[in-house]
Amino acid sequence: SEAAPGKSGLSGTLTVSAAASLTETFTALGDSFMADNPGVDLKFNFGASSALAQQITDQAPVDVFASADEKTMKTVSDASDSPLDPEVFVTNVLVIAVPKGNRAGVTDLRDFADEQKKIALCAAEVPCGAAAQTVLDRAGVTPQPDTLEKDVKAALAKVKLNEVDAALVYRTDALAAKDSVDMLEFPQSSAAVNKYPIAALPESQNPDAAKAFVEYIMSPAAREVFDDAGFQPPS
Amino acid sequence: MRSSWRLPWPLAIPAAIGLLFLVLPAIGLVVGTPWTRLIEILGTPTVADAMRLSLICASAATLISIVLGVPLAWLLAKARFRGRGLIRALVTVPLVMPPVVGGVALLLVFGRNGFIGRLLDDAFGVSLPFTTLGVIMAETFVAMPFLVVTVEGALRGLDNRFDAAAATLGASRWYTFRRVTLPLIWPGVLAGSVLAWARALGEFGATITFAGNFPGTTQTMPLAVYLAMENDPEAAIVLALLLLLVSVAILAVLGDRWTRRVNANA
Amino acid sequence: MRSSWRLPWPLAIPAAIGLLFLVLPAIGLVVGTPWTRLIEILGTPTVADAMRLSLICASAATLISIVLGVPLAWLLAKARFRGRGLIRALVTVPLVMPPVVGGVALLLVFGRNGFIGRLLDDAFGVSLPFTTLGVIMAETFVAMPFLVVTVEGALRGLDNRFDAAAATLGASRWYTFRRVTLPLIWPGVLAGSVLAWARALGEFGATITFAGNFPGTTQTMPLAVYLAMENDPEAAIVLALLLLLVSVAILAVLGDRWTRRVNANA
Amino acid sequence: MGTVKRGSFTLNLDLEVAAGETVALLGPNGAGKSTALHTLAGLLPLATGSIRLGTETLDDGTRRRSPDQRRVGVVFQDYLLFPHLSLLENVAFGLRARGSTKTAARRRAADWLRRVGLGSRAQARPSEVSGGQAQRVALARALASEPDLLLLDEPLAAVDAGTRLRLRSDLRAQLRSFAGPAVLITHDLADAMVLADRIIVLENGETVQSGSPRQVTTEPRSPYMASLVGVNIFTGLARKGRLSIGHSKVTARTDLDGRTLITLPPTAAQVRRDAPEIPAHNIYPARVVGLEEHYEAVRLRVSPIDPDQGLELFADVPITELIDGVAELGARVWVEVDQTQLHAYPF
Amino acid sequence: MGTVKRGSFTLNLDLEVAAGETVALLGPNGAGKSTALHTLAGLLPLATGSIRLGTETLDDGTRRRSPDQRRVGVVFQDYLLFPHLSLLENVAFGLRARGSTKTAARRRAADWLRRVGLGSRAQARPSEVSGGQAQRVALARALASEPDLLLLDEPLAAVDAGTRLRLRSDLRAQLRSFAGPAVLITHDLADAMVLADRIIVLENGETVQSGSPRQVTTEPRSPYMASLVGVNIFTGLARKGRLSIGHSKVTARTDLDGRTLITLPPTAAQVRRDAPEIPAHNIYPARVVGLEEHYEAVRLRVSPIDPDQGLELFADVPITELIDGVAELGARVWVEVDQTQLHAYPF
Ligand SMILES: Nc1ncnc2c1ncn2[C@@H]1O[C@H](COP(=O)(O)OP(=O)(O)OP(=O)(O)O)[C@@H](O)[C@H]1O
Ligand SMILES: Nc1ncnc2c1ncn2[C@@H]1O[C@H](COP(=O)(O)OP(=O)(O)OP(=O)(O)O)[C@@H](O)[C@H]1O
Ligand code: MOO
Ligand SMILES: [Mg+2]
Ligand SMILES: [Mg+2]
Repeated sequence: SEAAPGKSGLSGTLTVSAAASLTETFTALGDSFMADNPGVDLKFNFGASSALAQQITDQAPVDVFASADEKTMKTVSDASDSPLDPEVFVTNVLVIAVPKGNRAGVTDLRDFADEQKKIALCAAEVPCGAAAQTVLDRAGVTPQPDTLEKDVKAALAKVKLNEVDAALVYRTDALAAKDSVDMLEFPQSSAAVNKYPIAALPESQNPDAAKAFVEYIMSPAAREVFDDAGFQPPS
Repeated sequence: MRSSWRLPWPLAIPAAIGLLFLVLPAIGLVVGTPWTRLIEILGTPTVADAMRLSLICASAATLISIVLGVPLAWLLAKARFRGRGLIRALVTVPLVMPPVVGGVALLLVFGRNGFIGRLLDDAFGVSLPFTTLGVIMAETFVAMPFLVVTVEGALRGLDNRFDAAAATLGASRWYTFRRVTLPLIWPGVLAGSVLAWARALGEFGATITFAGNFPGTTQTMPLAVYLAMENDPEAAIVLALLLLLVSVAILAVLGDRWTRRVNANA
Repeated sequence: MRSSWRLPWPLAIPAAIGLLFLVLPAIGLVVGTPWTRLIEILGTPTVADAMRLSLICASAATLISIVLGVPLAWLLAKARFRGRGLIRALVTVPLVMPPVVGGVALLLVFGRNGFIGRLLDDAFGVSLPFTTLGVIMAETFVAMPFLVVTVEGALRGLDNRFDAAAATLGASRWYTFRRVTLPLIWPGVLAGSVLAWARALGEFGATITFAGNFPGTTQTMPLAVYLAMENDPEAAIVLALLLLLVSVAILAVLGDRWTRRVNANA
Repeated sequence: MGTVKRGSFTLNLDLEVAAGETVALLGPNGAGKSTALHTLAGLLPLATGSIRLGTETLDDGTRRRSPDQRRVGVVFQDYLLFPHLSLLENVAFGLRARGSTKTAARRRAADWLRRVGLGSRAQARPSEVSGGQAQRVALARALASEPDLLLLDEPLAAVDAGTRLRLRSDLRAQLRSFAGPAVLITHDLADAMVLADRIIVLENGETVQSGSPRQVTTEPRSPYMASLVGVNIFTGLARKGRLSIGHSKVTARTDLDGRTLITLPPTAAQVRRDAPEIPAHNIYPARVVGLEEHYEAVRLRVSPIDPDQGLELFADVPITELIDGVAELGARVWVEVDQTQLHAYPF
Repeated sequence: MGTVKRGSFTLNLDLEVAAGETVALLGPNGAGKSTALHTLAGLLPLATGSIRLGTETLDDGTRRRSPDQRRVGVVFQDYLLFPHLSLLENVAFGLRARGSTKTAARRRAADWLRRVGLGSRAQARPSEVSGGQAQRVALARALASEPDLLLLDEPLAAVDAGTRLRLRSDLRAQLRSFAGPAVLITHDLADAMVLADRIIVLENGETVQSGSPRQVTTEPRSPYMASLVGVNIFTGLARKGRLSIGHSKVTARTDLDGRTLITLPPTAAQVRRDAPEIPAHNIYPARVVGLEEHYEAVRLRVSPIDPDQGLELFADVPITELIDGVAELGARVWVEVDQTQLHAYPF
């Protein structure tokens, strides 16, 4: 149903496809965006960045795309008739996640080379896996992982369930799970900073609202929400 | 027919192990459930939506599977033609296809750029992906093979002299199918429908890829569970349990009714 | 029995639509395949490993499913006890459970902190997660219900007076089961095995969650496909096609053999 | 035994079969014969009463021995051969189930197949043999495992005449040498006569007659049994040395007193076209209301014009004595009853 | 018709049935009777030859009409009632399939059930009725849809004696009023005599005899047929007005010349214990090698001590004339053949 225009003058349906790791922050920000723009009916489509990109290439009715990495954004941009204009709105760095209590006594990245310890990493094919590779290279460590997980959440889940002794995960994820995991930061993390880009899509049926939403995500008000979740500002 | 019912242990022991193995994990989930947060989690408005959508779509997919799948099974079981083995194997393709790939494959055909999707769009302005219809389609794609294979098995077990008897009474193949074959393979159709329905209810990969994850229109329970898993695993478990509970309850009630009916018929 | 074979259209038309619907997406994949990159993609050493592992694990899971599932089906079909409807419904729980949740549930029970996993670890030093055994277990969990439900359907369709005849000849229930019941429901067991095998072969969520993903020990084809999808969708499609091709070929060849054997037996 | 319930049908049977004895159950369709057999085999529960075999209690309404613990051999009315096994394997089944080695079982089974004339079809499936052949296999299967109690549900019904004679002799020899009790269901009087020591006639779930084959056939107690024997049966009254049937004038002398049953063989009634020269009370006009050609005679159903003047009965006219105008439906004829052939016995 | 193959079995049958005529197929188990019926019904293909019904060709080895296009009514040997339908629905099935309205079909079906004596069981399932009841339902089902060609595979085999008489008359009336041809399989000579206009005897897939019931029964052409009729059969030689059987001295006068078949009723051989006072060529010593008690007689199988001196044959000893020491296996007896009852006819 078409919502009535609010004081901002914006109206209509606005669909935002966003990386699943943004579910919590975007849901919160979406509520306040709709409060500011009562005419807009905002809908989210959360999923794996790659799947979302695939959908957009297949002309899913989406106005805004927020990806968890720049590569997927580029895929969408390449497939689009007119080029996208993505902006990075947050960044994220890796931390070591260990089960609460850290019974295996993990201290730094060198423990990832320990055969005796159960280690989870993201697979090289997904963004967090690529980042892990970079930081481990920087530290000069040849990891001995027991499993290469399909995404950060899966790796984190293994830590939470105490199935592994350590995993490399994003800071935001570790923070969100602070009840059940401990988090160790390490110096080499700056070698792999994960950037989250957002862009209004040129095929959007509601370009004004799309633009407004992107601006809102870039705004200081949003910044606060991202900070609370453990994201870092774009450098 | 026999009442003194002794359970032979070479059957009882594996049966018990099998049952335990299938049921224990669910019990594990129940044990791990954060009962204190139950009301909060289940109270989310999107949960009811997702549950409703799940039931509707799975049931619709099962219905379509029956309508298309029973005839297909019949064709595979009764028709003699070259390449039948290949066709039977092709029916299992959606089973083997990793669901996400299935979703991509569906997009390639029924998406707006797919060769059928374009036709549909041009002819009727209908677009399937990212709609509830798309969810039903993805679930049908994944669930139908279960029905087809099960019903074909039932058809093969059938004494086909009943067909012969019906034919001499002037019944066409179609009449025979409706009045003799179908009632006799009813237990098989039932089993197949249960499998298809359950599989459709749990479907995730093909659905999220082909239909997206839009609350109210395409977000089924498994998608909601997946999303919750990303953020709030405890909530995910509660949602998954809700899904299981509803499905088990429905199957238990229907199952009892159906079985009773079937026994009365046999 | 009859040779002049006219296809009644109320069956032929839905059968054709059903078949097309199941097969078209695969054709879509074939059309979308980057043939020029074929050799490069399939040449990757991990592909052969993943394929081998997939076949081994799916076959092992099917075997276990038969050994545990057929007795369970028999129990559900033949035994009269209160709560049978509920137990039958519980068997379908793994079907409905979104696979990732299934994996978590398995971890909760069989993981190193799970109540059975801990027992196994303490008693035998066996740890299931991150091992090939874990893959087989996850696949069995997901695939067995298909076998159970299908076989139960076949058992219900059976004329139980053959049981009676066998009993009067002095056959125990176990002997009757092996020599009468099992051969008579063979088509159903076959159908169930095909379903279970195919489902196990395509299993992704429960496997990666419970057993993890490590090339050579736990990375099956669907996992390889999923990860390739993240990175190189073209490669993912090629891998998926390879999986489909191998599975269809195996099912087509075996299927023909089996059907011939079964017909000769009937 | 006692009572068995099956849907709305109740069977009430008292049956005692001595070791070595063969009892034949006769009775119309639906009388409860198969029900009785299934109960003995343990496939149906007793409601009340008990079943004992030798010193063992098989069923007493509460504790029941399962069929495979009973050592009964059953030939089912619809054979119930296992469709997936060859004839040889079908016959060997019981032996194997009771622990014979494969070779021993197969050897004995092959023996049995030869005995029922199917030695050359050992490898055929039940679906590949004719109806009568299937029944012979079922017989061989039941006998092969040497049961303690033998239950036969129309074992010869579908067997052809030639084989029937041979199988019947075989079966008789088998039954004679069989130490345990045997119960046989049949619709064929000849089978019952040849094979059984005693006949029990069941109707509607109740025993209506029981006795030696000769007794049962010479003094049938129900129209069913009379038609099986092929005699006319009437109820009559004996008073002061005279026997009368209904109001009919057909009467005879007798030693009995009170209600009686009376039989008359169809050959004891002569049918003629013309009125007798000397009228007699045992000659009456009648109409032909039924007609069946048999091998050596035509069997007529004749109905008296005046019900008080004669009896409705079957009369056989030998082919050799057939005259025009008699063997026609509706024909008016004269019937003469040979009263010496009336056989009366207490009701 | 022509030839039909079934596994290694080949049926070779020339069969022409006129409209209104009923032909009975007789023959031992496995002779090919059911095979012939299934071929007529369209359930088995002809290898060579053709099947015509009236002016229509049903099968000529290449083009075949499917069973549902043939308007044949079939009663199958094992009934094949639909297990999921009530008796009423079973009988109504053919009517419904050919387009009757539900009410009309049910009314007619109820009628038919009443005719076969099962009116009160209309709502029962096939599994809830006895074997004979099931067969009666199958009969009703086949007749209810008014076929053009009627095929009956032992329609009365499991029916009890009482119902049998009634059903047989019913069936005969039905067959008489039936305009089309009918083919009936039976093992019962009485059924064939009463119901058929012509009998064809099949053995091993080949016709061994064909003719009117009287012809076939008085001059049987095979041991099977002779045993069905219940007479002894021999092959003999007629030369110069004298008939001889093998080397046996039993001979008689005849008008025939060349090889002949000869029958002798079992009642035409007398069995005595003692040697005759005046020896004759038709009296010879023999041994009792088989024995069966029947209703009114004991049937003995007697084998001559010297095969050249007499015939091995069945002899009936009436119960009333039974003497000690005769009706015993192995007894030594004297047999006298009544040569006037020898019936010879061309081979
Ligand atoms: N499963 C059942 N449920 C209800 N009633 C049944 C069932 N089976 C048989 N009956 C009824 O029980 C009665 C006895 O059946 P039974 O089979 O014992 O007859 P029978 O004497 O063997 O007859 P036949 O000579 O025709 O074989 C019949 O009236 C039949 O309809
Ligand atoms: N499906 C089959 N495959 C191979 N051979 C078969 C098949 N069915 C029947 N036969 C054989 O064909 C022959 C004729 O069988 P058919 O059923 O016609 O006999 P029948 O004359 O009806 O005997 P019965 O009086 O015992 O019913 C038999 O030797 C039988 O074993
Ligand atoms: O969508 Mo993600 O957070 O890259 O798995
Ligand atoms: Mg019976
Ligand atoms: Mg036959």
